[in-house]
Amino acid sequence: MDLTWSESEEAFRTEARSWLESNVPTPALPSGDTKEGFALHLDWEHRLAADNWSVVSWPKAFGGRDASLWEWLIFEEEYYRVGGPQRVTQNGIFLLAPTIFEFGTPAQQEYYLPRMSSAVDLWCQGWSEPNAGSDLAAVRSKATRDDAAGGWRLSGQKTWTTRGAFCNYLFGLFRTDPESERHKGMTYFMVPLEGDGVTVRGFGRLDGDEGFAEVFFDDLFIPDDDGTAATMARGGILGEVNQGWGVAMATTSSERGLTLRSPGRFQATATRLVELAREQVGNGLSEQMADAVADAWMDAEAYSLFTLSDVSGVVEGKAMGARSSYNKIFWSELDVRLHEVALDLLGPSAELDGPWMKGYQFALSGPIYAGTNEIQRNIVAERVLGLPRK
Amino acid sequence: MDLTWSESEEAFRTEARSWLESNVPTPALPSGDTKEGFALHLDWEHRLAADNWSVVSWPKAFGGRDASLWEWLIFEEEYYRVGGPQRVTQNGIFLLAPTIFEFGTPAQQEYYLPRMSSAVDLWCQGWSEPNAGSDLAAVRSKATRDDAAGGWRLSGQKTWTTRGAFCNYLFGLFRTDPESERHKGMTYFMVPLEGDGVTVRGFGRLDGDEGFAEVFFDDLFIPDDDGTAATMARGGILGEVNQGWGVAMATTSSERGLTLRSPGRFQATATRLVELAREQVGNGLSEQMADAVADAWMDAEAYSLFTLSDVSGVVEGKAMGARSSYNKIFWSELDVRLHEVALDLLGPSAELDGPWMKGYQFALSGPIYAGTNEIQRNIVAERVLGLPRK
Amino acid sequence: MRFALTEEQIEFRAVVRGLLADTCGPDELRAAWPDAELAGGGPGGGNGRVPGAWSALAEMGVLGIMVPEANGGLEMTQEDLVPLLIEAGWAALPDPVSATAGVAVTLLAQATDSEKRAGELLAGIAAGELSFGCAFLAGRVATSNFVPAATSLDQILLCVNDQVHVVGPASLPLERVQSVDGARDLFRIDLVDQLDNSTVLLTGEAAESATRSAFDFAALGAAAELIGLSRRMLEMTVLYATERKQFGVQIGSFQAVKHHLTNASLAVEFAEPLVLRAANSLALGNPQASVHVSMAKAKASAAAKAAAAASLQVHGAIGYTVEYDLHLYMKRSWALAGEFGDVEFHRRRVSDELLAI
Amino acid sequence: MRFALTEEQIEFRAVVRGLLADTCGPDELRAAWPDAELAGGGPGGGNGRVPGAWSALAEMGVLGIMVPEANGGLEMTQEDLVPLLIEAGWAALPDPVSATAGVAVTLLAQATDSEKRAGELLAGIAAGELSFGCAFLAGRVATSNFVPAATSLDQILLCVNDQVHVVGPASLPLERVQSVDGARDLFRIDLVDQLDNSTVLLTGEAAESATRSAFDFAALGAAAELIGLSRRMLEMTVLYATERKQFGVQIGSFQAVKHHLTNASLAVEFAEPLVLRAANSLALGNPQASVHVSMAKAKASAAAKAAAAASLQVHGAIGYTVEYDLHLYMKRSWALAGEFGDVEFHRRRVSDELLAI
Repeated sequence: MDLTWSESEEAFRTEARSWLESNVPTPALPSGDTKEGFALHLDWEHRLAADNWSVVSWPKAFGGRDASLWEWLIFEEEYYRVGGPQRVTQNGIFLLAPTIFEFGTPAQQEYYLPRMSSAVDLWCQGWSEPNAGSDLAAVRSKATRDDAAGGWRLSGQKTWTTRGAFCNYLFGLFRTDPESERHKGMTYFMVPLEGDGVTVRGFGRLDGDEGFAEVFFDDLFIPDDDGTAATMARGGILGEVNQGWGVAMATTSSERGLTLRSPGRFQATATRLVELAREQVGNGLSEQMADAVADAWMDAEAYSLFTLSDVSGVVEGKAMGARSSYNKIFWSELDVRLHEVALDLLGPSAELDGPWMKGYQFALSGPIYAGTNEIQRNIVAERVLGLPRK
Repeated sequence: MDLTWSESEEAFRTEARSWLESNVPTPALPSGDTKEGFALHLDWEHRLAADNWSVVSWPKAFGGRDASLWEWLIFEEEYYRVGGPQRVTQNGIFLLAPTIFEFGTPAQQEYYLPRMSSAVDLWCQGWSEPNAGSDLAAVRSKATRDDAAGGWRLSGQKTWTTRGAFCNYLFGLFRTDPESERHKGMTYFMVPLEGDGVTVRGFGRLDGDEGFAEVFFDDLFIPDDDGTAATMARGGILGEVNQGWGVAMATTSSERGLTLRSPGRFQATATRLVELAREQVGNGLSEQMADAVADAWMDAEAYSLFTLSDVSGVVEGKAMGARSSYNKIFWSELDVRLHEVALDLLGPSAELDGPWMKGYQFALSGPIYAGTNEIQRNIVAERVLGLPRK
Repeated sequence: MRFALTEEQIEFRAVVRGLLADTCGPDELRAAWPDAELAGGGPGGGNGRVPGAWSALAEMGVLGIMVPEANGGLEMTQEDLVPLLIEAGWAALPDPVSATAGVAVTLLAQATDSEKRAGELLAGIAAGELSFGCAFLAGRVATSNFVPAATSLDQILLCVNDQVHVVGPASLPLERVQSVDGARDLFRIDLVDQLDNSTVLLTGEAAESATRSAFDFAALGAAAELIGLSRRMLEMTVLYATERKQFGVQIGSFQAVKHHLTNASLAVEFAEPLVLRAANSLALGNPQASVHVSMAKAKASAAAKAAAAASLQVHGAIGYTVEYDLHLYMKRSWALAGEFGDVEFHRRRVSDELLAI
Repeated sequence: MRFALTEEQIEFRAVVRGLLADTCGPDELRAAWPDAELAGGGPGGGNGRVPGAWSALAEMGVLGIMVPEANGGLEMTQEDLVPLLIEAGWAALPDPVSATAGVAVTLLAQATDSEKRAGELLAGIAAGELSFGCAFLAGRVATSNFVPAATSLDQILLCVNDQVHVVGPASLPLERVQSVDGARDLFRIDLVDQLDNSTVLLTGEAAESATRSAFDFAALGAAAELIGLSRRMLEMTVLYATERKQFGVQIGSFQAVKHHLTNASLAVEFAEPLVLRAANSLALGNPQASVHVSMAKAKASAAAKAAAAASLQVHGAIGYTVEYDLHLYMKRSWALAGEFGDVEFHRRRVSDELLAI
């Protein structure tokens, strides 16, 4: 066990901190889930990319720094410690990119990844449909083969698409075998959101931001991949036709896993919670609230250590497997708890639309999205503990 | 709304309190779930019965006082307030008797009820079998018709029979139609535990008492009812042959309902908890523990008020229905919580085998027996809230 | 002994429920939000009031239910008003029914001997002509200095240490603040130095005692509304879980969903009797009334939080959108859970009584 | 950075686990209970020790793992011992491994300069010849005056304010008390006035500092055992839920059962890293070590309570019988959750550090 950072890791931290401290915008940007806020966030993403901080763990060729997973953790810690903006590019970087790394052709990687890391292309996910939320296998949106035109024609509806109204690409599953049911016969498509055959309608979220969208496809044509940039700009397929489920599962497992919610974010929240409580010391802070703060803070520490343990395994080549569901359940409920304690500390002012109430509402989505925590609990029970599936 | 007691109710309370204060044994009896303790409890039951306090709400003819449900609540309050002993007759009085009142013939009522109220006959329940715990419909013990001898021959095994080793009668379901499955073809039997064809084996419970028993039936003969005491002493059937499920459901619903766990018991526990906390005031009682005590105490009050509300309905002829499942879930988890808070107050001494640790272990059985709380939650969800059964 | 509403109370409650269902549905509620987009639709430009519901309640005499007959009211009690506030909560009515019919009447009734104005104001309430807000700015009760829809009100009662003032909103320094619940068009009143004798209603011990009673009612009113809100959220969620299918079955058939909703429902079912008992205690002047109110508010707040959490989780993403109705009720329950003393404040009042530490 | 056990540590742990599975199964455990009936069977007459397991551990050098090489030990660290204590917890071994190999060695190692006896006692531990108990009778740490199997021990260390004594049990006033866990053949030691200089090991600041370290190890040892106990209970319960059928299916297929066990498992999985980190901090003399220990003990205690509750509830009636094995592990977890500081005590140490109130 060695819980210290190496010299080169410390140097990386120093470099990241110094850059972030000079560049992170103050005051904090407004939410990136509104039209105006999104534009400001885009400026920030471009600044990150310009100095190669947008995807530190990617190869340099695609805009990264070849940083290790440890360095990635360090970067995230520093990023949230200084209050870096929410990453509006995260769906592409954390959810789609791992799939492109695993299933994309070299040409696809060369085309899509640099455009993603530099925030030229902005990706949203298209998993949910009106009748396929938690039940991803119930997807009905379809892609019909058009051999004459040499491509696919997409129709159907996706919904709950975070920041869908501000992105120019979507990734998701479409049924390519009309006879198929459930997990079979779906294909993983990358789809442009501009042009004929696509309608995007933004709508309001709990916290007042219009960060959701419904996306309607009506005979949208995606040409077959000929390896040219012009064609890839019009969308494409990842992996094999009709094998989309397996491709998507690789993505959803990364969504639940290490890279989406680095401990840095929750430790930063826990630190702010402790600061909020400190302001009340000597001015009405009860033992009970102090202990509630300590308890939530301990959980943030536990999450950090759990992640260090997982990363230690991953860098030595061990698979995380279904253990990543532990991770998803814990961080999402920790995030809710941290905000609940803060709101309790605020007393009657909690109802005001301040940063903690905003954060609380955002946190409430954690146990729902990326596979509800009920489903994650089933996964842990069946695949980790070994209880019968039924 | 009238939350006061009438003059006659107050008089009843005074009479009950005065009798109980003069008669409740001090120091408290040892547990009634051991052989020695049971004998002492039996003395107590006989004393209760001698002065008609064993079943206050029953008709006078069967040993009661024709007391109202309100008076019954008052009696229970007073009983537990002075620390009255656990009722080792409760399975008969609270579980079997309501069924005899509803399904018994006049002769059965006249024979069994006075012997029960005077603790001549001691009843245990025989619901569970090795493969039929929560799933009562999985009963395999059977009763075979013997027309030649004019009666039934019982065989099979019952288990988790509380105080089974100290009782002389058992009630439970036996499969009378060998072709039947699940809820059908079972009959509700009253069965003597002495004589040929019965073996009772006591075994140890979590809290160290040997209060459980397994009961084995091997060709035990129960003669057909001819209305004579001699025959009824050898057991009998309640309700119709093959209709035992319906008869038993009437009993299990009374088990979950009003009469098994009167609020008095939990209020008495809550009062002792407050006293325990008061001893620590000025001597290390933290705000946090004080609030935990208050919280549990409030729940005991809430349970009492909920019961008053239910009784108000019942005396006006309203059915409780599945709402009784709320009751079962709440009191059983309240009982655990009250003891947990007490153990937390005791700190390192909690592990000692004192009354709170004993009570805790007893309380832990609450969420399990009489239909696990998981099943009760299903019942509330389906029958009260109206969620689909699936 | 009879712990149940009377036939008349049940009937009154049913009428009010029907009336509110007609006049304060999700559309009317959205119209009370100043900001249409935050409400998830509607006209926008609301001022935290639902005029149709308010005037219907006024017409029925609900606002004057506790006003003495001498002042034109029904001279009924907290026991009669509290069940109606549960219904107001069910509808998430943002109007100041509890503040006017409960809190203000409690304060004014104690001032009729000393102040002629008090009787006139009571008569105005009974006539359905006056709406009130109330703020507790300093004293032994929990500070509550947010007043919803303050600019729309006729009078605001201010409890400050050993004084009670009654002031028109135009004379007060009101700072508009943004509640998470837009239908609470919220204003903050900070401690007002410039209050002079012209607005005093009560002083000294009389003011302190009246303030305590008023605060108790304010807390109980919020508790009652929280019970109604909880029931509404659970009803919506049961309905949704019965309609919505995933994995080929109704999601309400999953045990996890059943148990989430049962747990929340348990909390509500065992909080409501505490609310009704506290109403009885206030009506009878029971010396334990304040403790009973605190039990009610602590448990009703906790129950509403549980109901909101379970409802959102069972709904999933749709509950997370403002175009769906759930947020209208959930945000109100978040706000009221902290108003007039949160869970910790009221639990502490109970533990102080039990353990005197 | 590498937050994982070394290959050697993993191997040592596996060997110890196998050894304990062979020497400290439910039968051997029941034999440690003085009262056969309370144990649910077995010979009875036990004294809270499992001699076969103890001597096997001694032979492997586990007891001297932290003893300096100069005194015949392995001179390894808390980081090496703590994973083995998780295994001792998994087996519910009642013997004083943590007290001897951890607490006593911590105290004695700080006395070797001043006291020749200390080195001899360390050598005795390393040789597998001495067993120790430890009581914290007064001072800044949580009072812990229960010593399991006290009469079977060679020496008992007493930390009293600014003194540390080492005394044979025969010279102490031991009051036998009944723990809910019979395998903890428990004795109470009340503050001993008659202690004289002949038994002093450390005094003054050295004693206070050693006491703090010793208490930290005691709490961490209990935390480690609680992790092992939790895992054992969950393993038993998963097995049972897979075998037991109700309503025609394995009960483990019910979502309620799955979620009970997942919740408990979550608590354990996120407590264990805190335990291992605290071991590392103690080994390195990290100034935050005490806080890290408190985080570990608070969360491990809570996790064990959750695991015990879920296990009993999923088992149902069979878990409620002493003839079934679950109670052997559940009762130990109840006892250790409160020993050397309960959840509240340790959470308070953390909040004092964070918030200094």
